[in-house]
Amino acid sequence: MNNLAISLPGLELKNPIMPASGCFAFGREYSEFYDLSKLGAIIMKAATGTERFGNPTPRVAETASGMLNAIGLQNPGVEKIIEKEVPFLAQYDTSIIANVAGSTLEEYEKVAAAFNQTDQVQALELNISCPNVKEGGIQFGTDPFMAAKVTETVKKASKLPVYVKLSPNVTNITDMAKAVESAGADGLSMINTLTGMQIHLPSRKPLIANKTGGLSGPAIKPVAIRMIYEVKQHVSIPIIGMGGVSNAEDVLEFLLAGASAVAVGTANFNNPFVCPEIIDSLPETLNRYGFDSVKDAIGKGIM
Amino acid sequence: MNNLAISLPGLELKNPIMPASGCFAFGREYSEFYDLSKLGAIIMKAATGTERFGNPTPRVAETASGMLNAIGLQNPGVEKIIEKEVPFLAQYDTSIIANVAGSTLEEYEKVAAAFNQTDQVQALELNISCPNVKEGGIQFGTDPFMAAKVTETVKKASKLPVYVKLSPNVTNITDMAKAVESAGADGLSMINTLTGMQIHLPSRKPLIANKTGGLSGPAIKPVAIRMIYEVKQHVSIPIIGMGGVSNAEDVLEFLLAGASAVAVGTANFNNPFVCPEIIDSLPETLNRYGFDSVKDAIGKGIM
Amino acid sequence: MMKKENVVIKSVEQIALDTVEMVVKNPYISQKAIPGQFLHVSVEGHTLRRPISIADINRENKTITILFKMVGSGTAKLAALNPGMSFDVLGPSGNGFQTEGNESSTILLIGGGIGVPPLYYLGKELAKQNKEIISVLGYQTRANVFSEEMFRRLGKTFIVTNDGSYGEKGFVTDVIQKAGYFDYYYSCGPLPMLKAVTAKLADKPGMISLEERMGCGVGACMACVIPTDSEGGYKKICSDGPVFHTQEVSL
Amino acid sequence: MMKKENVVIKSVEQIALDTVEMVVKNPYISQKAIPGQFLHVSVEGHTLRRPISIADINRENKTITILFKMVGSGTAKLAALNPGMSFDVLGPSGNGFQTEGNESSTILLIGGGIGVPPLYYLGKELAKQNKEIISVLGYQTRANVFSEEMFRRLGKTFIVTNDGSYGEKGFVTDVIQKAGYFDYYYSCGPLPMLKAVTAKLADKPGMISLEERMGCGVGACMACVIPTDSEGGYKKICSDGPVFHTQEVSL
Ligand SMILES: Cc1cc2nc3c(=O)[nH]c(=O)nc-3n(C[C@H](O)[C@H](O)[C@H](O)COP(=O)(O)OP(=O)(O)OC[C@H]3O[C@@H](n4cnc5c(N)ncnc54)[C@H](O)[C@@H]3O)c2cc1C
Ligand SMILES: Cc1cc2nc3c(=O)[nH]c(=O)nc-3n(C[C@H](O)[C@H](O)[C@H](O)COP(=O)(O)OP(=O)(O)OC[C@H]3O[C@@H](n4cnc5c(N)ncnc54)[C@H](O)[C@@H]3O)c2cc1C
Ligand SMILES: Cc1cc2nc3c(=O)[nH]c(=O)nc-3n(C[C@H](O)[C@H](O)[C@H](O)COP(=O)(O)O)c2cc1C
Ligand SMILES: Cc1cc2nc3c(=O)[nH]c(=O)nc-3n(C[C@H](O)[C@H](O)[C@H](O)COP(=O)(O)O)c2cc1C
Ligand code: FES
Ligand code: FES
Repeated sequence: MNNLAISLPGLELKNPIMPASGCFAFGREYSEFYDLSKLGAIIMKAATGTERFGNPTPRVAETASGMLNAIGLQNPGVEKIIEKEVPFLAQYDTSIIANVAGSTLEEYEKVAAAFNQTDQVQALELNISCPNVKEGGIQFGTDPFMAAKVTETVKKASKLPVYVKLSPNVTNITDMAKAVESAGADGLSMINTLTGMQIHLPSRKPLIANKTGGLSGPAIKPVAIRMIYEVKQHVSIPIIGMGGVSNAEDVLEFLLAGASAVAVGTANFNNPFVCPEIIDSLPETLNRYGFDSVKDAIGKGIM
Repeated sequence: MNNLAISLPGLELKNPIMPASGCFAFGREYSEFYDLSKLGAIIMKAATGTERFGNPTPRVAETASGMLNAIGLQNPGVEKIIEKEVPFLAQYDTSIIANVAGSTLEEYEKVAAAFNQTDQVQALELNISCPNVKEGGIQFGTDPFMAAKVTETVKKASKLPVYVKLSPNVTNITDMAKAVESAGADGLSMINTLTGMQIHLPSRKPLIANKTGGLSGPAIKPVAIRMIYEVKQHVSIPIIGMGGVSNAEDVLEFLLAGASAVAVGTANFNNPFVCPEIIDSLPETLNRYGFDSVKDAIGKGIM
Repeated sequence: MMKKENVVIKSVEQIALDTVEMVVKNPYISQKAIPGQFLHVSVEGHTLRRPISIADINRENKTITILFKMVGSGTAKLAALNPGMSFDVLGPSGNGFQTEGNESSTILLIGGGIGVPPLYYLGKELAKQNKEIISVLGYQTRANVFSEEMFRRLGKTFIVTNDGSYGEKGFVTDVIQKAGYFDYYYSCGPLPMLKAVTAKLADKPGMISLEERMGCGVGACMACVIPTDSEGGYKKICSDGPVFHTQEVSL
Repeated sequence: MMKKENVVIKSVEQIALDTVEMVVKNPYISQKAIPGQFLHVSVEGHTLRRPISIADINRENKTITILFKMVGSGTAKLAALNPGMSFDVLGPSGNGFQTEGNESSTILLIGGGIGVPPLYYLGKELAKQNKEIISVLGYQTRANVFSEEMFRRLGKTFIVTNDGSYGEKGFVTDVIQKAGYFDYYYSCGPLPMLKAVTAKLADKPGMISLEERMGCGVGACMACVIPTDSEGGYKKICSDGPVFHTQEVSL
């Protein structure tokens, strides 16, 4: 058996590595660098009920070992994604995870239901944590009651397993995780970005036009590892880990903390080949630290 | 007039720069590098009711553009601090701020009251946010009701102005700030560290013996700037800003976000001279970006 | 097609105030690049790559010239590298200036500051097509002026400085009327300049090169969008641009 | 007194598996350092400094020798620097091995792995005081062995490797009895080794050098404490140590 393989609800992954939502669009650009069939899965950019243009620019800024972004869920809308993007990705031998976003319960429901039309998507990632949507997205992500509610709604609307993507901008991440687990979540995805801001001194204005943006990259890895470890002690659904991963050692750290698969976001921007490179070096890295397989390493941090 | 000077409750600072609590002990070590009279103020290491040894080692770990620490409030206890450390610092022409910590309301009260014995301390920094105290410290820092309660208690016990040090590990930092302002806080100090974890791959154990530690350094600066900016819109008490400051540009960014003075923590470890160097370059930096004085720049970010 | 390539530094030289000319060698990019394309440069210790335009190509020597201004930590670090060292780029990136099919006989190049460099490679290519070339190049002040001689060799060239310390005084738009007849223009420079230029030359066909802060530089992150009137409602500067027909985008 | 000093690299050489010897020049530190003190080294791109022991001093040439093992990103980056480059250190840091007033005639040096280097500078100083020196040096395997000849020049020297691929097989504690008579010992190496050594030599006076992860390196952050039985209840390895009398600290 392939020692990188891992089975999760709805997902038979040949390896645990997948690009994170929003950092890979719908795969077309990176498909020019390498064969997307290498990937364990692909998490698509957020889909909303209708087309969105997103926030004004500048939308990104660099920070120490990280970056801020406030893209604002720019996407062509769920119908176009199903029509044009999913079939493109379905050419490849990899799993497709759809990132579902919205401003209202109804929008979430609509988007989730829309993905029932296609057989080419294997799971949903429920984005209740995007800090860049003003209408209410943020409330879903920081209030356990609202998070449970949207999870239930989406579970009812969809035939697919649902991974709820948690926001780190909360006092108690375990409460959030437990709430969505009780509401029927099949898995968790964590973490999304920490809300941050950077002020451009010459203009005295925030560098990001939206004022605040989401902090990602190696800077936030310690927060991600802590939250995944904490949550893992209290839930029994699997976790897709992310936050600052840029090499195979980072992946192993996430596995030890309790993640069952790992998404790579920001690191794609500096190195378009980061995902296949991690996949290629993972077996040796597992080995070096005494593990036979990915499965073997999950949650094996000694606390 | 000195264009770096700034008046805050209880504090007439000749410049807005001070070492952050816990990163400068009681000044003795850094006094061998430079004259502490250069500093606007000094925030002492946390004082508790009685001597504490703190957490097991390792207590620090490096992260991308940051570090984790779990010192665990090691200190000789408030009485010895008043007897031995405060008089040492009082030799210098700088303001002294005492960082007050505890595990119970009673301990906070006792420590705060103890500082009434001396005339050499100008203000208290109420540390309700140290993530490394297990007995309950964390609750004070993440619950607005508890935060207000400990603020009131300390205000009653002390004759000194009280700056409440907020934890960033909360869903809503503004609620915390408003709660302590209503409870009588004279100022805020923010941010303390973000809770994080790092796993040492060869041993599979957390690098920090305490498992989790507080993340500090440039990595967290965007979170600090965001929180200070947010809070500044909703409170009228002054803010001592901190989190990843390592040069005069960073200081100006904190001032623009709404801080009235700025503390420097982690950066002392790499450069023991960082505080005097910042103080020396601040006038030119203010000038370059069109400000005549520190006062002139406070809250001048354009949003 | 854009690739991830290693380039080796051949020379680094300061040519004006805070402005550095760097020549790097890479067989692939030097054969493929067209004017207006850029390199997306990885700088050690930095999360994001830095986009820098291709200022010239020498196909024979397999070299690429870039000119950049030291404005922050990334460009400062790049400038501190020495010949023999190498770094990693994505390139050639983006869509450059289209010159084929352009029937115009006289071309006006309008460059502002660090927007001047890509116009030089473009001018050289246009000269090969026997176009007449007129250049209007704007700089802040005398100390910032660079590449003047190279443009003079391509054709009539006007230098403008904001403070009049060199050449004409004012903005490039103040000098355009002196340039005489032209039937097409290409422009690159700061956004306020491009706005003024496109407004002033609203009746002329032209292409402009735009800047925006970038995440991926390959079209995947949606950081660098600009509104358009076309179907999708937006274009990505990194992959649809950085060069656009003036009617394509709304500045 | 410790200062923040710039040191200039004179040479960098790999002397064993993953082990680098670096000679740096600095007038102040080379005059002040005593055996057992360390340099707190700033490595570009890293938040925290790296503590590295002083392995030798040449007062005349004003040079300091350090030996370090590449175990992570900081030491790897340090090893990649070239002669002529410089970096910033705090030093000489900490309290070193006390040799004055030591009336002992025969000294045993017990080093393990990357704990061996500081004992060399110590041994040289002790040799000047006409002590007889016996060394027991432990390494993991043959490829890790370094500095053997230098210690042999100081006196009788036993090499031990864990796997027996070179010298004796086993741990340093297996060889101590073969060393013969000595009346004082100095030891530096990994914590498990120091525990075994101090347990085995409980009746002998000695000094040991300890390691702990450091924040400030100057005594201000309380990162590097070790419990003691003395009044304060703890000592700081960076400023009270790294060298302690064996009775001073509880391992
Ligand atoms: C298509 C394109 C071509 C360019 N060509 C050139 C060129 O030929 N010569 C030249 O000097 N400059 C050019 N620029 C601008 C150049 O990219 C920035 O000056 C550079 O990225 C600044 O990096 P820094 O680290 O020095 O500055 P910092 O301000 O420290 O950079 C911080 C972040 O902001 C981004 N950033 C800062 N200024 C700009 C800007 N004007 N445009 C886009 N991103 C920015 C950086 O890439 C980085 O991510 C070009 C920009 C674009 C978009
Ligand atoms: C007083 C003292 C003297 C030392 N002398 C030497 C010497 O002469 N030669 C030598 O090779 N090593 C020595 N060490 C160990 C050396 O400091 C570490 O190997 C080095 O810091 C590792 O850095 P890194 O970036 O390569 O490893 P990483 O693991 O990437 O470092 C991450 C962080 O952990 C710290 N760290 C990692 N290992 C250690 C360790 N063993 N002790 C303390 N901090 C550590 C680093 O300083 C850094 O802050 C000494 C340690 C101390 C405390
Ligand atoms: C430019 C950018 C866009 C993103 N867009 C989305 C998104 O549409 N949906 C989502 O759930 N997360 C989005 N994220 C968050 C990432 O999926 C990921 O959770 C986060 O960036 C942490 O991982 P990283 O540090 O590896 O980037 C985005 C992140 C970035 C940097
Ligand atoms: C080693 C260390 C010890 C600290 N001890 C304390 C403390 O005793 N009391 C406190 O309020 N904050 C303490 N802090 C937090 C700092 O005062 C500061 O709020 C935080 O580190 C962010 O600033 P920085 O990024 O500049 O370090 C400590 C931080 C560090 C790194
Ligand atoms: S920079 Fe990512 S889409 Fe243009
Ligand atoms: S490292 Fe800070 S006290 Fe020793």
